[in-house]
Amino acid sequence: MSFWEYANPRKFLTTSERVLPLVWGLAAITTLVGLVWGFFFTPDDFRMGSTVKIIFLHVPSALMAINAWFMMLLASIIWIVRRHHVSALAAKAAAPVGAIMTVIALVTGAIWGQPMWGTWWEWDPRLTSFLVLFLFYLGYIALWEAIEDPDTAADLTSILCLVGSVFAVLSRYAVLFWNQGLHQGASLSLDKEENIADVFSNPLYVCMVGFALLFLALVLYRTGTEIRLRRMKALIARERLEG
Amino acid sequence: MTLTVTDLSVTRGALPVLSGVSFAIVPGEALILRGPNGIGKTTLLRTVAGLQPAYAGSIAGAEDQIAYAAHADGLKPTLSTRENLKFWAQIFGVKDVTHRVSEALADFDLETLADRPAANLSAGQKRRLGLARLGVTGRPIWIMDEPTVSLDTSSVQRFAEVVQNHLQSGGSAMIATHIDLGLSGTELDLTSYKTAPQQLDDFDGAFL
Amino acid sequence: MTLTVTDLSVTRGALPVLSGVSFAIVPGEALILRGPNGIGKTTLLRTVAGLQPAYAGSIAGAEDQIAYAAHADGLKPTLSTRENLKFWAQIFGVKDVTHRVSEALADFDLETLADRPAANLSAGQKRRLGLARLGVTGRPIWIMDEPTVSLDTSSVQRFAEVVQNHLQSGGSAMIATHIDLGLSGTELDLTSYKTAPQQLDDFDGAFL
Amino acid sequence: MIALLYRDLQLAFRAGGGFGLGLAFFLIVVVLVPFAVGPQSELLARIAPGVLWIGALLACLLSLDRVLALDWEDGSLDLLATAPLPLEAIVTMKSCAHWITTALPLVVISPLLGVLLHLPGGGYLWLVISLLLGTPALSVIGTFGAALTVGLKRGGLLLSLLVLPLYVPTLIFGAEVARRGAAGLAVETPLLMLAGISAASLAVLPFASAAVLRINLR
Amino acid sequence: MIALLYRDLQLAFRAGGGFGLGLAFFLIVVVLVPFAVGPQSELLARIAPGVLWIGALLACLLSLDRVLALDWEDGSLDLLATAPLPLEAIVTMKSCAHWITTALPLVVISPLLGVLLHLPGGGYLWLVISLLLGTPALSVIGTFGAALTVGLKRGGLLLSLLVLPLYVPTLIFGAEVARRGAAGLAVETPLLMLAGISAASLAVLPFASAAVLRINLR
Amino acid sequence: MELGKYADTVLSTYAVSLALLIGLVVWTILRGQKIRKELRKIEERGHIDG
Ligand code: HEM
Ligand SMILES: Nc1ncnc2c1ncn2[C@@H]1O[C@H](COP(=O)(O)OP(=O)(O)OP(=O)(O)O)[C@@H](O)[C@H]1O
Ligand SMILES: Nc1ncnc2c1ncn2[C@@H]1O[C@H](COP(=O)(O)OP(=O)(O)OP(=O)(O)O)[C@@H](O)[C@H]1O
Ligand SMILES: [Mg+2]
Ligand SMILES: [Mg+2]
Repeated sequence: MSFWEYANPRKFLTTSERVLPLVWGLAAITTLVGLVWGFFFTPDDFRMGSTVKIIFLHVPSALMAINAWFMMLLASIIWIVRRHHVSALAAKAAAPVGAIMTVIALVTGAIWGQPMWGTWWEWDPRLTSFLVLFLFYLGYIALWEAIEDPDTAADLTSILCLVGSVFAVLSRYAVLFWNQGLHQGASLSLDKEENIADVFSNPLYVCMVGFALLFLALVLYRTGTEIRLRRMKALIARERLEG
Repeated sequence: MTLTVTDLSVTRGALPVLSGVSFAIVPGEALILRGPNGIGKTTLLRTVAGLQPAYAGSIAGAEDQIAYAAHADGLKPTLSTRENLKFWAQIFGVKDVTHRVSEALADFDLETLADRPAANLSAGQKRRLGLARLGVTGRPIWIMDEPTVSLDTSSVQRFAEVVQNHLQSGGSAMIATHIDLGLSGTELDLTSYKTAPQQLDDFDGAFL
Repeated sequence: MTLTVTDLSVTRGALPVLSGVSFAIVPGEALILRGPNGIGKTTLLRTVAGLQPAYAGSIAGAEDQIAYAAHADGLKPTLSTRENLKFWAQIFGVKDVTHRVSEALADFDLETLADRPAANLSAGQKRRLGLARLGVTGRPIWIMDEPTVSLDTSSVQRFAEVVQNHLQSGGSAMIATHIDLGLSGTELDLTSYKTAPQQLDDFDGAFL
Repeated sequence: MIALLYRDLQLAFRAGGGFGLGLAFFLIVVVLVPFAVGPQSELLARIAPGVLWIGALLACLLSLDRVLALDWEDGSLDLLATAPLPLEAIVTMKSCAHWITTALPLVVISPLLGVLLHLPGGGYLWLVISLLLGTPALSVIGTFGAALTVGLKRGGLLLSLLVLPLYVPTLIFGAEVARRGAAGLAVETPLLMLAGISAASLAVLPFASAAVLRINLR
Repeated sequence: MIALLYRDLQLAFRAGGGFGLGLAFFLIVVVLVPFAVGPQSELLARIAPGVLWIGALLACLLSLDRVLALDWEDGSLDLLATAPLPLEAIVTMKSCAHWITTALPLVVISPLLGVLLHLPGGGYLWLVISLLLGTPALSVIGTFGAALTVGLKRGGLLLSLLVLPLYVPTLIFGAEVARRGAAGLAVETPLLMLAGISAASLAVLPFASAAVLRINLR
Repeated sequence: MELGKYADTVLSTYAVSLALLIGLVVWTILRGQKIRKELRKIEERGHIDG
């Protein structure tokens, strides 16, 4: 059976219905384990103190913020090339999740910045790129909201996603050129202190997997919702056509 | 050039509206579309004109042959009647722009209004200008969506004459209308092509 | 309350359109305005409804008595049928909002559509909702501008019944229409009130 | 009257109502400023109160074309004019709805954007106070402009031209309050002036707007 | 094709065409800035290049809703789509017309407004060059946004939200050129990047805009 | 569990993030249920009047 059969909405709904409890459960367990481990059972870092615990929220959410956009890009391309409704709707479903992940990364970073850099916000390239990414999410979501006809909306938003991705990358370079940064890169990364790296990195990996699973669960569930919404619209439109 | 439509299905808002429509229009002939409000006349005309993709079926002989006149006339209120026509003639790349424009003005009795801004025309005069536009495109197939809306009787007659002339000189036309135009042409009632409602639980890729 | 119009002149775009119009509408009676396109029916109705000042003449008994239904229905596409009606009922400050709204919905056979957003209504359904709006205002004089546009025959009949009921319960109505509504009422043809074109050299403050 | 306000709020929050767009615009303008003037935090801190005020003002401005034009287009305005409410009350409610849906969120979010621009610590309170006092004037003046241009197609830019000069006094005193607040100076005088402008606009302009609307309706 | 460009220019210059509105908006924004940030000339001089770039960008932005929406509303766009011109050529001509009627006047007037903001002497040349190189990108990107929102009522604010993030790279490099020029630093790198962005946008985006328009027309 | 002088910082990040995450999940599920119900209503309506 081909992978594309899951692109049939009914097939997708029945399959996702079956796996969703499992994914929700796994996501909840992994995220909880990771966060509890990270929060209660890790030592303080010698230079960051207890603030190092923020990393267990900050890095996974930052990762998912970027990955969500990649997923939307992929889904948009699939929609443009193969015109499977489910993929367009999955992109729609992922956008708010990605936007919230971006907000979490921004907020945790900003709060972390206060003790570390002495400022809530710095126009550091990485932070700035994230802010721009957030704007792209907003525009994408707003376009979906604004357009009545679902297929037109799918087409337009996927083209916006393509063009937006190119400009997001361009913005990243522009921002790098515009200001050199403060943000921890690999140089200040925890991996340098090899003896304590594992202490932090193991729960961090668990958190990353947890966030990824959570993202998966949310997107699967929301895609189901979008499929139902789409069907609802189609039924209403048909009633109108007949009545 | 014959326009051949085979087994065409058209959709509106992703819903199939008409299906299995077939016809051919040979030069010198007019096809008149009939059917109640909302049956899908406008949708069919837009599909044939190439403004939206066909859901199924094929359209042959339409490429670069069609001049389309829609509900809206595409006139700029601040340009004069003549300037509006001239613009469309240039866009369609006809050679003898001035000559064609003055011919079209004469056809629809617009000469006295030639230098008036389109904003100052009455609804019927605007419509006449919108129809005159067809003449300056140089295209053989005229597709018209309710061309006689807001025209008075004498203008309707005039319009029928212009179309008749166009047909005699080897053109063809496809007209959706509710009234009798006094044109010789094949009539096509779309009622029988209405897409039958599908089973509700046929929940496939297109959601219906 | 009797609506009395005496020697009214109305203007459109600073040009006098109708002059010397007089009539009275007593409770229980309907006045039906007739006349060709562009004669000034809409202008007259707007003047009587108080939306534009009269050029000359007087209107008595209109103050806070009138519910006006125009070409446009004033519906919000994202609100449901019921919410739209409720809003207008509240604006007009009637007391028994819920009761009136459900009555108006029943009058125009809109119950099944009560929770649908107005955007998803067809043109005829929208029009019915626009007319149902009159019922929830609690105003005795209904002024309607071509109320039956895009209604099918059965809806037109229903509409005539509703108006008849309104008249019987002591209301009155003023209707501009081109078709026969099957309503008992006085007819008023506006053609004879058309303002004669004035002398061009009558170069006064109004330039005409 | 409350029904009108309630409906406008309801419309704004439903899909396509445009709630949040003004906010997004404000955010974007504030983000663009550092791109344009450079990232030095000391410079940004100096211009922060002014930038926030201009951003809020532009966001208010650009949402004005929804205040009356939508009601005009679908005929609601005609019908409202024949309703028992006086037109003055209607335009006041419209301004109110605009303030609640557009200006209030701007005020609430402004401290957050202040963080982005390194607004000095003492400035936040006065920024919020100045916006809270000044935005009602922006909404009322804007409604007046919207009433003037209500019948025009794509009148957005013209509306800006009409309204922006009228915004100048509000902007001057509002930004002055925010600036002095951020610098730790006394703010009483401009604050009083700002409050005065808002109060006067609220008291007088609805009558002007209603008059203009009456002219546009006929 | 030339006919289309010519008509758009003709329409812009006739009454109600909106020529000059963008210019006026630019002027007003630039005038408002000193009111907002205070009148110190040394501060104004530092932010002048950035403010001029943002003002030009906003003026471009706000005139975008006329680029395609008017043609959409009166049905011209349907008719143009059935004309022998490819839709790509049509949107390119539209961008061109927008650039000539809106952006070019902004470029021309920008030195004058630079004076108002005490732009340092060396900055004028680079300001004009950077705007000259950058505004074509703004027009093309803006046309893409206009194509996306062409069917929407009062889509102005949404248009801003979609287009402004796309403007970020152009703004950064453009303002950087102007800033460095004003400070007497080397401008080659950002200038090259700016030119690159403009060239790439001009080459690629018309295809995206045409695709979007085709979707909106159906 | 000792967070030292950074207790506020760390706790507030956790509070905000968890609130956002839980809010997202709750919103997602509520909206899903609502739309599921509405769809069922419409499907039934469709079967009744053909
Ligand atoms: C609003 C502000 C911030 C944003 C948007 C942000 C964003 C990011 C992003 C996108 C990553 C990348 C994940 C990756 O590349 O794998 C990251 C990693 C990280 N951030 Fe932040 N950050 C912010 C503030 C901070 C602050 C204030 C600190 C601490 C002083 C911090 C510490 C870290 C660390 C330690 C990593 C992991 C780096 C690594 O090992 O690669 N961040 N952040
Ligand atoms: N935006 C839309 N989304 C979904 N369906 C639509 C939309 N617009 C129209 N329809 C439906 O599509 C069908 C076909 O409409 P179309 O405009 O082609 O009809 P028509 O035959 O031209 O009618 P008329 O005689 O009134 O012009 C109608 O039933 C209409 O309700
Ligand atoms: N904006 C305007 N400026 C100047 N004159 C106008 C304007 N709009 C309409 N007119 C003219 O005013 C006259 C009266 O118009 P009105 O709308 O009252 O006619 P009507 O009787 O309602 O027509 P219909 O039957 O078409 O609705 C018409 O001759 C019309 O040409
Ligand atoms: Mg039609
Ligand atoms: Mg009328």
